[in-house]
Amino acid sequence: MKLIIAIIKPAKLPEVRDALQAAGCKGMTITEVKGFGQQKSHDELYRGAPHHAEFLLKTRLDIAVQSEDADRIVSAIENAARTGNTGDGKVFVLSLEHAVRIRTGETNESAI
Amino acid sequence: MKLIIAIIKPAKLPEVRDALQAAGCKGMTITEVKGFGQQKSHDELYRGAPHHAEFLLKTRLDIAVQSEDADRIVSAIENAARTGNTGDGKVFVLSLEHAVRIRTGETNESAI
Amino acid sequence: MKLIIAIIKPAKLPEVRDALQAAGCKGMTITEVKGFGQQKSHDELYRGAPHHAEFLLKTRLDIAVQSEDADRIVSAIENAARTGNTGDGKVFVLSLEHAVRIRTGETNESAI
Amino acid sequence: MTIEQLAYSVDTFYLLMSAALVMWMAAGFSMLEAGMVRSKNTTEILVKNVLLYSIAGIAYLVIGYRLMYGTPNVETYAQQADFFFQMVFVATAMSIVSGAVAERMKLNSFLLFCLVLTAVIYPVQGSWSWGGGFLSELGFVDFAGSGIVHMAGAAAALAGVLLLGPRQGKYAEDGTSRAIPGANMPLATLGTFILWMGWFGFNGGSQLQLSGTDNANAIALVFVNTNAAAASGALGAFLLVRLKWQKADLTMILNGALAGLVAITAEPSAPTPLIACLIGLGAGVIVVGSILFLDRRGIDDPVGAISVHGVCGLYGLLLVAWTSADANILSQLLGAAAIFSWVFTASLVLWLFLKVTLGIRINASEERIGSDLTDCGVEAYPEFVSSKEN
Amino acid sequence: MTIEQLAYSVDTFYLLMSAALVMWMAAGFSMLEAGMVRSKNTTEILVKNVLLYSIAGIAYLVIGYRLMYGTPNVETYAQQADFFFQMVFVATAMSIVSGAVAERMKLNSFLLFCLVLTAVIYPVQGSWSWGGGFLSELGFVDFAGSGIVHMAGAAAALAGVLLLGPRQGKYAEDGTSRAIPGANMPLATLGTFILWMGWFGFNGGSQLQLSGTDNANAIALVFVNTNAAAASGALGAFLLVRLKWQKADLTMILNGALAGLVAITAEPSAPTPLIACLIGLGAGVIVVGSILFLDRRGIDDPVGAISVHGVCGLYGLLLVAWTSADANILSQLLGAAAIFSWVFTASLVLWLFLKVTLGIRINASEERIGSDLTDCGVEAYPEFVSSKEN
Amino acid sequence: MTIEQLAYSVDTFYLLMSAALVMWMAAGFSMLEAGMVRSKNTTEILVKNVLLYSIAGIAYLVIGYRLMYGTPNVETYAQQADFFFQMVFVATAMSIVSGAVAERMKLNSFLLFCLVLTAVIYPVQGSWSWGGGFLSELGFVDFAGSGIVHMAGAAAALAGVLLLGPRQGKYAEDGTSRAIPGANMPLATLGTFILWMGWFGFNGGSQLQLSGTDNANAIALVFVNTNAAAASGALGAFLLVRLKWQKADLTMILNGALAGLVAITAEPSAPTPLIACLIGLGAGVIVVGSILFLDRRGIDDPVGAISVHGVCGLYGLLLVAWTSADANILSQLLGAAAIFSWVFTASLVLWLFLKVTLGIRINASEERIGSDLTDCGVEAYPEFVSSKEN
Ligand SMILES: Nc1ncnc2c1ncn2[C@@H]1O[C@H](COP(=O)(O)OP(=O)(O)O)[C@@H](O)[C@H]1O
Ligand SMILES: Nc1ncnc2c1ncn2[C@@H]1O[C@H](COP(=O)(O)OP(=O)(O)O)[C@@H](O)[C@H]1O
Ligand SMILES: Nc1ncnc2c1ncn2[C@@H]1O[C@H](COP(=O)(O)OP(=O)(O)O)[C@@H](O)[C@H]1O
Repeated sequence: MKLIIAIIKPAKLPEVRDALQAAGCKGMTITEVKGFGQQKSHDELYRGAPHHAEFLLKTRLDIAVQSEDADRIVSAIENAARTGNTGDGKVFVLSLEHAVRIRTGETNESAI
Repeated sequence: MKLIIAIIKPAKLPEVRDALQAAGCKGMTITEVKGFGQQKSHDELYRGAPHHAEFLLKTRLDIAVQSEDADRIVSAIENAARTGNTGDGKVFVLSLEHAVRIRTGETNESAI
Repeated sequence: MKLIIAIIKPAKLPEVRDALQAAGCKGMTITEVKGFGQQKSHDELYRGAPHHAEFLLKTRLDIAVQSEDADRIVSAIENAARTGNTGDGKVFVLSLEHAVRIRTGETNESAI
Repeated sequence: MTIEQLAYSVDTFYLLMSAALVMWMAAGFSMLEAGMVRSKNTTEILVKNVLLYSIAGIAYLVIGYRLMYGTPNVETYAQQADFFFQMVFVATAMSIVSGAVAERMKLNSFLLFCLVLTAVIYPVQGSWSWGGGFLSELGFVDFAGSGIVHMAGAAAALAGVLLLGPRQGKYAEDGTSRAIPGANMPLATLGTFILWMGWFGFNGGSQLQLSGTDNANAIALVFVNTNAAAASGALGAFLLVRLKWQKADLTMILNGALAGLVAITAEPSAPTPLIACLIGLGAGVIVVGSILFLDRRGIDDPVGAISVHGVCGLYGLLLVAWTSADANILSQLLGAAAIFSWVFTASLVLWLFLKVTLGIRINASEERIGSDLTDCGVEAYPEFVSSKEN
Repeated sequence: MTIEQLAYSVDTFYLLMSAALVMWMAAGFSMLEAGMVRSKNTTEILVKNVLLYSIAGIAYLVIGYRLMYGTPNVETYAQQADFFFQMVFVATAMSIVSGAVAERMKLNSFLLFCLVLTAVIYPVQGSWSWGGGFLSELGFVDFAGSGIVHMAGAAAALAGVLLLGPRQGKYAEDGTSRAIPGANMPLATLGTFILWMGWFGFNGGSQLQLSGTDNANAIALVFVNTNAAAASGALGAFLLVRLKWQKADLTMILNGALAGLVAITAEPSAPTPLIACLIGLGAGVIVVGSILFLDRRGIDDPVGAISVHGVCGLYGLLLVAWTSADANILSQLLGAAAIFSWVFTASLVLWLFLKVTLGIRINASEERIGSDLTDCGVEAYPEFVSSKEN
Repeated sequence: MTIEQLAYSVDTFYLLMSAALVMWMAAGFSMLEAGMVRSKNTTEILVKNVLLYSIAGIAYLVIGYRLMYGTPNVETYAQQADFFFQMVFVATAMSIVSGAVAERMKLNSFLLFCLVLTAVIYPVQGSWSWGGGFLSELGFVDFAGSGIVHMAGAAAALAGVLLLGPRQGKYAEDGTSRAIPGANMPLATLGTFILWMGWFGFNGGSQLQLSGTDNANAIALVFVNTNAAAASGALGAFLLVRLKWQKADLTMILNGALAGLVAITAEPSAPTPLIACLIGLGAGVIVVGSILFLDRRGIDDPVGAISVHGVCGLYGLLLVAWTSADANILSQLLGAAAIFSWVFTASLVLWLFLKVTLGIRINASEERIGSDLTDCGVEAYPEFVSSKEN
């Protein structure tokens, strides 16, 4: 199994969620995060002083998937989240050793 | 070492924390997350229109543990977090390669 | 590649960010988390009753790096985040299998 | 000092205090609206509210007041007090607009609209009744402005909302309405309480004279009736939503209180307090029905302004035929029709003109990000990680 | 116009403005309580506050006022102004209850209690003193209602709190008290300032007549003393907590100011401003002690209402024997005992009745999730990820 | 009753209501400042605001009033009303200080400063003009206190800010200024509206007598001009920032409204409403320029108090020479210089004394963590995970 971590633009969440559901993904966990990367926050002015919000609001998705689905789901995220501008984000894939569904105690493949 | 990621119902946090402490777990990191899964958010009405909050509030715990403790701790979380209803959440286990305690520079087993 | 997870004191974020940039790290993702460990929250009094905030505010950084840079970057974080007091936090290193830059579709080394 | 001079002072003070209470309603609308929109549009709605009150004040000073009253000849109290009291009413009418078009209207166009509404559109119809024009001759009765102020504001808002269309995401593809909860319930409640308090100036001051026992008695009754209608409006809305959906929807209760206030405004000095309760109760029920109805028709009004001020303003106007011996249903209907047609049509033309020139709607990406960042440069609660870009 | 007629107008206006300020206190209580509870129960406490003010207004109109004053025969100002002024006082008494039972009381039961308290329980005891009954004959002095309004409200609250029990998690298993910080300190502060301002109407209006230099002088002194007591109350609480715990606990300072206000209310027209400062200082110290004491006894009062209004109300009543020549300690004690026993007993019976019928406490899961979602369908700040389900 | 007695009552009531409105400004400053600081320092700024109003009230009662007015002999209205009205002005002056020194000033030192300012520093200069001293003899005109209250407060603030230095992180190493956005825009807006409303008491009450048609007319004009200046101030600031940076910076608009209010305060009874608009417009532009200028000079004033109250106070004082026949530029300049030098110097000495004894600045770690936790024990919004330790 794999744990996919995707960092995306918050505005893209609805599209990504739909794409994930279309790809057969039944669950996910989202976190509000802030990112730092090539995309520079455009300066705002507040009382005339530059308000340089270095960290930009991003949305993180954690999705546990079967190993064989991983590539497909990564592509689905990529396509749905891409705007072509810097700041579109990243997808990371980790190896997931073990998964449990708390309600039933089911493990691994049947847990995700 | 393992990194255990548990997604639980927020209301279960006190029980889970107690169970973890009882299981000898000395530290953990919690994050407020939102989840999407089989559990559907029950619709609220706001001004007569359904207020379908797709994502439900969940609590995520990250716990670094010794490899040999992992199973025991996962069970402890399962038991403490289970209500038997959908939405109880998941536990994921990843392999953890390296750990450092920033204060002392201790690494691995002695760092967690 | 490695995924470095660092849990640090929020006040140390500026130093750590600078150290990471100096170490050539181009991106990172931060999350506001709460931690539980040896450091005990000092009790506050609110209306005369102890206000025991068990969980302390911490900042989590997720940084994807090339394998060969991992040690250097972990040290950089350690040095920048250390105050010598309990609660300084932890650094965890996981193996990262795959990375994608959403904007361009570049993968792995060139994605991070 | 003669007794007339002292009465002059007393009446002036009474009017000034009333006006200050109505001015305070500008804060009420600001807080109500700031609480009922999403946090990503909160700073911008605050900007609009501060500026609309400012523009209204100046436009009415330079143009509107004269247009409405000619060169008024007030003798029993200070002329300037009369101006100030009338001016805060025009600001109220404009405040109604800002809520209905919230979260998608361009700031510049909104401010230009405000300028014309307060300088011309509102004063023109005001001159027909309070200015002594044909509606007053027809026997149209609108004590403190259920129609002249509230329904007029709602008519301007409706024209804008029809041209603007609903907020992104308000309706699903199949047309079903979706809830977009306001970000801050305490603010919305505070705003409502401010409005409730300010309404004692709004209605209480509209007697225009305090001296003399008859005037004093009338004003006291106006206070009691105003409060009774608001209280019953809140209760009416509560009972309805509680029975219908179990949940005690705070925002509906707040709208109910305001609906009662709007409804009684047409004639708060005639009914007994128990009748005022009935009027309020009806308004509380009607406003809930109207909000649901308009929402289903695709009329997206984030704060319920059109229902509260428009529908309940009309309801209040018509009831005067029942509660007051001086009024009849025909002239009430005529008055309502005249006010509505003029304000709606003039506003529609103006909004259309703005639409083809400056544009009236922010673009889709600005709407998604929120106008606080795109138009004001700072969010309302910049420290909180909110769900603003969803 | 005769001078009497003008005085009639002036006195009516004075009473109406005072009443509007007291009405404004409803907003003050709402904000104070909304700031002092957790965000998961904020919408619900707002609903309660809006509705209690609404119900109080109607219940007192239909039943309470007559019960308290018979058919009052006010001659020097408008009858309706008198009603309005008296009505806002009963709402104040009920507002005190909502804070103390916050975060665990069922909405429906609360509203029914409100109905009976404002229609019957409060007016019955009010008739004993302000209505010209036996307490007034005994020489009991309570100028603006330290006992009749504030202690009465606190007695009703205490009965409810005793039957309700503390909030989940308020006490550890060994009985030690745990802090449950309120969610919004600026709101709590705003609420206190609103109350402070409204109190000028509460105490200032209780002279009931402005015309005549003696009345004017008395009212001016009442304003000064009211402010002095509030200021010293805030300082007294501050000095005590700062010396005791170093920390400047804002909520205690706010309670201190309110304690000073409650204490001076029994007789703000007799002491010199310096004495008023002493009275306030004492109240500020007492209220902190009382909050700590009750908290340790397991009496969970999220906003400190019982200490502020009950304990300091009693303190204020007793001090009148010292500050006013017209009062003596015996009748003050008697009055306090009579009011407390009646309101406490009647309330206890009523709460008990509600407990065995509808139930008065929300269930454990509703309490954990918060009554905003379970009872109102929307959270106070729906966009923020709060720690509400902890 | 004679007509003089009734006029006495009316004038007393007029002054008391005005004073209550000015008292309400304490809430306005609290909300404005609570909205303009970061959430980690919000509870502490609320504590400061509640306590400064409390201390001012007592210090002025015991010492300040007598120092300023000797044994005043008010005859046409209640003496205590005069005291109360004067007292709320001194509190206003001190409120100005709290905003400018926010987020880094020690609480205890602040309170001690407050004590001396309100007991001595303010009354001494007040005696020169309103107390009938040499400035009034020189023909210095300051109707409601652009200089005596506002510029004086700003002078005290400036002295403190110079000794304190800027907040951590306010300036980059190369000296460029960085934005530190306030945490809560709705609060800042509410605060401004409260101030705007309270200003009707501030300026309107400063006529000191209502009875008589001339007085009534003057007061009505004061209301209109006060509102006109505030409205134009908001617009002036808006137009400038909108043209300069596109963005409609809400906080600048709020400062603009306040700047207009401060500027008109020196003489709101002389200019026509159109002139008042010009004065306000100028103030709105000047305040933006001044804020930018001071910010670049390293003067860190989180709420813009020095620009709003100091710079625009001076601007208002000087304009009186133009708008009022009774004033001339020389005595206006002299008065401004006298007030500023005294208050600035005395404050500087006092701040210096506090600096070497108790210290005036919280330590670096307290500043990073925020004074809410370190000094008050509870955060303003304890449930939200804020970015407070950044
Ligand atoms: N090395 C990294 N480790 C973790 N997160 C990263 C890393 N690089 C970028 N990110 C995340 O991805 C987001 C987008 O990256 P950015 O460099 O701005 O754009 P792009 O990927 O389009 O070049 C960042 O805001 C950050 O949250
Ligand atoms: N595949 C997944 N990857 C990551 N998180 C998941 C996944 N599936 C479920 N979750 C998390 O677990 C929570 C509970 O899942 P859900 O399907 O609702 O209940 P249950 O596990 O009891 O069937 C979700 O809200 C989500 O946060
Ligand atoms: N086993 C663990 N797993 C995950 N996070 C941990 C673990 N132990 C500690 N932490 C995180 O590190 C933070 C600091 O740990 P703590 O024990 O307080 O201090 P120190 O590491 O200096 O001894 C905690 O607040 C928590 O967020």
